[in-house]
Amino acid sequence: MSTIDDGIQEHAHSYHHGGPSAGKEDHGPWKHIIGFVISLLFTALALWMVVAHIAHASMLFAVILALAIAQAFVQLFFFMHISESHAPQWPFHVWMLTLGLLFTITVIVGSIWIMSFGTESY
Amino acid sequence: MLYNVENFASHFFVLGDPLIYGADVSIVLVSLAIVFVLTYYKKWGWLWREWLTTVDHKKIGIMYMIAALLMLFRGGVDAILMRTQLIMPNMPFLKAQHYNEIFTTHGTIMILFMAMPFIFAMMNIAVPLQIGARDVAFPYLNAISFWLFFFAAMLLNLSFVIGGSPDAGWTSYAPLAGLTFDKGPGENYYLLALQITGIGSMATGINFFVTIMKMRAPGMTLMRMPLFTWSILAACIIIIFAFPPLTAALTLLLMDRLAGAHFFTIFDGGNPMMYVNMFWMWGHPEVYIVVLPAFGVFSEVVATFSKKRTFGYASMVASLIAIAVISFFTWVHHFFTMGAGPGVNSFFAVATMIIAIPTGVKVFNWLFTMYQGRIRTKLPMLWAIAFIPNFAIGGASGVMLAVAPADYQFHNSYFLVAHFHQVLIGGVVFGMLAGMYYWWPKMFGFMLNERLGRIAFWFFNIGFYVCFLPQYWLGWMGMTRRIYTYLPGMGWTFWNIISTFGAYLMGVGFVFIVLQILYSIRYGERDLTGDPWDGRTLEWSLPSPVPHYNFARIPEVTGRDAWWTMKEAKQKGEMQPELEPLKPIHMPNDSGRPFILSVLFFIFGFGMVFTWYPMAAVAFIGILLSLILRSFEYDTDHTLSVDEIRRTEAAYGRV
Amino acid sequence: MMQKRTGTYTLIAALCATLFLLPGCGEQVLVFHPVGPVGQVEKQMIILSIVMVSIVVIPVIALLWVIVVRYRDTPDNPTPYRPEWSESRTLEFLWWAVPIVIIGVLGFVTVQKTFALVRPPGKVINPLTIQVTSLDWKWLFQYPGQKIATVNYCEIPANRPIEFVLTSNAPMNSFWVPQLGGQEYTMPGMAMKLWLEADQPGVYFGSGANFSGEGFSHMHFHVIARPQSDFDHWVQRIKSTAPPLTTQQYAVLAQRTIVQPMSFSTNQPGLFEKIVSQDGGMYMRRDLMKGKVNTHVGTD
Amino acid sequence: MAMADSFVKSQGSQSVPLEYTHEEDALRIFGFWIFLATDLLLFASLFATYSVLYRHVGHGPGPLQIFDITGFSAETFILLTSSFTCGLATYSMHRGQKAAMMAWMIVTILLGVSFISLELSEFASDIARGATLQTSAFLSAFFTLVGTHGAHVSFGIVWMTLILIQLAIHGLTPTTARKAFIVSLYWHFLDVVWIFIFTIVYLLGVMS
Ligand code: HEA
Ligand code: HEA
Ligand code: CUA
Ligand SMILES: [Cu+2]
Repeated sequence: MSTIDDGIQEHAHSYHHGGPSAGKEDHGPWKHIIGFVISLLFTALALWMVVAHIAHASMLFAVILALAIAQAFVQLFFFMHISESHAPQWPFHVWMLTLGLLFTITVIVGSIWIMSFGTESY
Repeated sequence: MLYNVENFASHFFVLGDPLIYGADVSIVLVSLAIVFVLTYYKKWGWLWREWLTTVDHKKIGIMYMIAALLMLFRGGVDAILMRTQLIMPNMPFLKAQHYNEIFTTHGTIMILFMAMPFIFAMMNIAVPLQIGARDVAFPYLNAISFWLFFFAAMLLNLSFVIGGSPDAGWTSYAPLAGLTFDKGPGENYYLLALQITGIGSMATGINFFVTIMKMRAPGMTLMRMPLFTWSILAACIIIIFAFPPLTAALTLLLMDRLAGAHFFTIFDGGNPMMYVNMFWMWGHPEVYIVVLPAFGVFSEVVATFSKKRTFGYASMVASLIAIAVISFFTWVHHFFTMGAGPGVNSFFAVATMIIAIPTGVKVFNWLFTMYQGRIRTKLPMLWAIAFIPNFAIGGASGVMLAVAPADYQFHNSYFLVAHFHQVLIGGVVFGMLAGMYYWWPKMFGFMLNERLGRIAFWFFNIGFYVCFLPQYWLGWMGMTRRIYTYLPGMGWTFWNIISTFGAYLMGVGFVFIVLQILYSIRYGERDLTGDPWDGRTLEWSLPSPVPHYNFARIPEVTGRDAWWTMKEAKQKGEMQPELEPLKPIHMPNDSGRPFILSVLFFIFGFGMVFTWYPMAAVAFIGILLSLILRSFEYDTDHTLSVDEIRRTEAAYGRV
Repeated sequence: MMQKRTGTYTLIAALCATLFLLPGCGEQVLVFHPVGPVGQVEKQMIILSIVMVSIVVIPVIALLWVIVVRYRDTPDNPTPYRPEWSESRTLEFLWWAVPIVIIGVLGFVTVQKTFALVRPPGKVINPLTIQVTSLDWKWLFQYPGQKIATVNYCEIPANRPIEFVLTSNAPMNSFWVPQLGGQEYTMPGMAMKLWLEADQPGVYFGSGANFSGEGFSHMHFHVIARPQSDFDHWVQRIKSTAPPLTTQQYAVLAQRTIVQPMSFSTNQPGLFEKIVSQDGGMYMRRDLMKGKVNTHVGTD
Repeated sequence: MAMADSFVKSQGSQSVPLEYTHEEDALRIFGFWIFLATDLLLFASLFATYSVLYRHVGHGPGPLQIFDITGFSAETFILLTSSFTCGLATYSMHRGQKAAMMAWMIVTILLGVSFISLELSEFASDIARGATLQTSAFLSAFFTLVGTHGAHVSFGIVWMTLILIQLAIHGLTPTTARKAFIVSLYWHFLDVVWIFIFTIVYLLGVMS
């Protein structure tokens, strides 16, 4: 039988999130409700800011982008139980998603930077 | 009516070229011969049961390897044809169009259908055994990956006789590869074949990542993992993140061609440079996907054949991971000359050079693994030793290319061609051949003939330098790549003659490899020990060839070089732990569905190539159906009884 | 045994060396015989990089040789054998540090020169603008100041900075005249500039360096550098003798053909801009609207 | 899988959620997370393309002309809600309430279907106005990015339906629990992607 984590045989399963235990630790769906409310609020806020044009375009864009990122984390932690797995602490899928995020940013920002053509173009 | 048929046929089949007729005839003959042999020896059932439906990682690995060797031959013939055309100025051997198709298929096949399956072969064969696992994490998915690759390769090779081959280079830059400049179906073949094999590769990346992360034997911590397994882990990380941009780039170009979209056209706002950009976001990491496993093989081989622990294990691991991550920050070095600005070029130039540092660390660690060791120059080691100077020079020319202002003079010249063959052949091909020789007894249970192997080695190795060193020079003389002919008076002729001569030597080398394999199948010495090289890692603790369940008992790992440690303990007469009683083993069921699914993908691809949408649609529905069927399948594995295991083990003389 | 082997190696090495030196390190090794400041800078960078990589690569190969010869697994090999020795802080520090230093130096100079090469070489006195368009499968050179155009060859005054403005009305290509300096892509819908200069009169080989289809192999041309007065003469001659480059004529040129060198008088004003900003030039529109291209038209 | 001795963790199913009880299922969940990482990069590439091309409107309309604020806002709120109901399905699953779980899944599917219909009607009206995939680079990039997300959602709807059927047949077992858990990960992930489409495509589009 293979080991799950890095060589530690006796691994206590630690779930940050107390919920998903069959029967035990009944916390009610509060976490989900809070997550949902936050995402509704952030979305509405972003929408309102854009419609009301509360700031300069670039400033505005930065703010709504920040809201989007915050929402992504809400999804990850409140709905997707990202912190939950077989490995203790910082499990490998979190490492991989973090790396994925880094490369995502590289791909997008890099493309924009490269495709805007610097001083050599007319 | 008759005219219509004729007209259709003349566009559908590639006609009018004696070389192509030759290819047509030989393909038909070979197919007939295969059918005949299988029927005559009543082997159809065997083929289906033992190979086409297998989910055993070892058999899948063997199939990958055979396919890779065939593709090496196929791409190698392309290379020989190209070199023959280039031997003299104004050589009347190949026409421009034909030459263009040949270098395109040469590059595409060598990278995607030779190098990739070869590394998949090695990882399938060795990784589960090295980590003490009974299988990969998802055996069924593993079979799908293989068959997708296989049928994608078939699809691309079909272009040779039906419809015409792609001709825009293995990079297939838009707008040249777009509909405006390239109407034929060849480009569609390229796009669909790569897409299909790409799906398989991504699945393999995920599969082996999970396998390595989660299925190691007890006691095998990450820092006790063999370096080959580490290198596969790093390669998988790159696959996981680098293939999606290729998928996207291919899809978008296909949409341009088939659906009239405007991503990379030169009209209606399309931006062809974006294709170049996306291609290399995959393309650069790709070269490290293929070279890191080769590094892994060398780490195993060098330690084994120097009878010494790997030097600087921690640095070896760190440098693998560093290379994997940094490889995502260098892609622009393939188009410094696009003029994205000095800021962009500087950033990517420096990032590229930085990769030389961890790579250099690996080179020195290999050297010092040999230092004060006891070097046995068996075939795998021979290739490993030959790799070092080769790759050092090839890597150094890479660093020279990374110097952006110098690259303005090197770009797309034969200097570049020499660089990448030196790292691809000297790194990847040498590495995979070393791996093949190393694990051959483990795969098949017999040894390969040394003498023929040495002849092959010398021909290939010397031929290599004779072929590619002159190309650096040609680059400096201003010879650009992808030209099918050149004028006399440039001083290029002399060097081209030498280079072509070198290519022929390599061809002879390859012939000897084939001879060696054929000879050894008949006369090869059997490997009865399971450990012919005095190995260090767990695969050598098993009998050769390995029983389908791999380990009768999952080993307990107590240190790095797990098998070596066990052997030493035994030698010192330390107390052997009491053998646990055998337990029943769960095994995945064989399944014909991966094969059928991939046939459907093939039909889908073929339909798309010729825009026969009904055909594509039917195949697509078939694909969905087989996925749904799988989802409803709950009975996917079976149990091997203790009796059965005991019987198998006894047959190997191990009880 | 060992003796014989070493002998063979030496022989091979000597053979290789002579082969490389034989047909001369002559003029034909274009990259090493630059005739302008850009090519010179690039040559320096090439030499620098060769030296820098040699610092490690040569020792690596030498070390490999020594190790493989010394530590063979022969029964009576007297050299030490330490199967468990696998760690050395000092050594590992050494081979992390030395490459870091080398790459540091090389990287630094690279950045410096990358920025330097964007600017015109030396002093920009009286530059000449030549608009280059890669077509299937030929090169069109337009001289907006002189109102002439040529195909598949191009004349320039020596000792004067030339501003090549590059575009394509076909698949992308790359404009490369090795002895003047490195290449730059010609891309449809974009105009890039490349500063080059020839220090001495002469005929220089140039070619398309980025694959563009069937006729690509024939896309080479000559750049002929002459003293300024000869150049002026040449311009006058073309102006008075060559046929005009009309719209129809351009349409003929744009077809997928391979042609001999040609010359034209009165180049169409605005033709180049039209090529760049035709339907496809969307992604350059922002810059074109700033009128950058226009300010350069006819500045000579 | 091979080590698929259907072996239940020694700690017992008490502290381990149902979908993790079998080694084999835990592997699949882990593998699916890694798959999501690849899908993330796929969308990253499409976002990169869109970011580079969104000003390249050619002769066609720009974002302002075709984006309809009420339309895309409705889509957004529907998808957010579906993500929530999907979370409630998982919650019910963890409490062993199969009926509630299936009910929430059905609600999720219905919300998904309405999201897709809204999106399709949006596309239809764009096309009716002559804004098609073939019009300009901007529109090619727009339809491809948003369409790829839509295709993912459609696939998710079919998938969830299949799992619903399997739940009905086999009940709540470790296998069905694992399947349901994975599809919920997929669904939440698509919600995350949509948030960025909402922000980078739609809001940015109507901003300028
Ligand atoms: C296995 C494949 C492989 C590998 C490993 C590499 C490795 C490297 N490559 Fe190569 N490359 C290709 C395959 C590969 N490449 C291909 C296929 C192309 C062309 C594609 C096409 O256009 O068709 C290409 C093209 C290419 C270019 C583009 C040139 C152009 O188009 O103009 C560049 C530019 O920077 C480059 C650089 C490098 C560098 C810096 C490395 C480094 O990783 C090398 C590092 C290794 C060493 C340096 C040697 C060992 C180190 C030491 C002994 C000690 C330390 C050394 C120093 C400090 C110098 N490569
Ligand atoms: C792993 C990858 C790989 C490998 C192994 C090779 C192997 C070889 N390559 Fe290839 N090559 C590429 C990857 C690779 N190449 C790529 C990516 C390109 C760029 C393509 C592009 O521009 O798009 C390229 C391009 C390329 C060119 C440049 C073409 C051009 O730009 O115009 C040349 C020219 O010399 C060349 C030569 C060779 C040779 C001689 C071999 C030799 O090693 C081959 C050795 C031969 C064999 C192993 C088979 C032996 C065959 C026989 C014994 C049969 C003999 C039978 C008959 C003659 C009928 N290759
Ligand atoms: Cu339970 Cu969230
Ligand atoms: Cu690269």
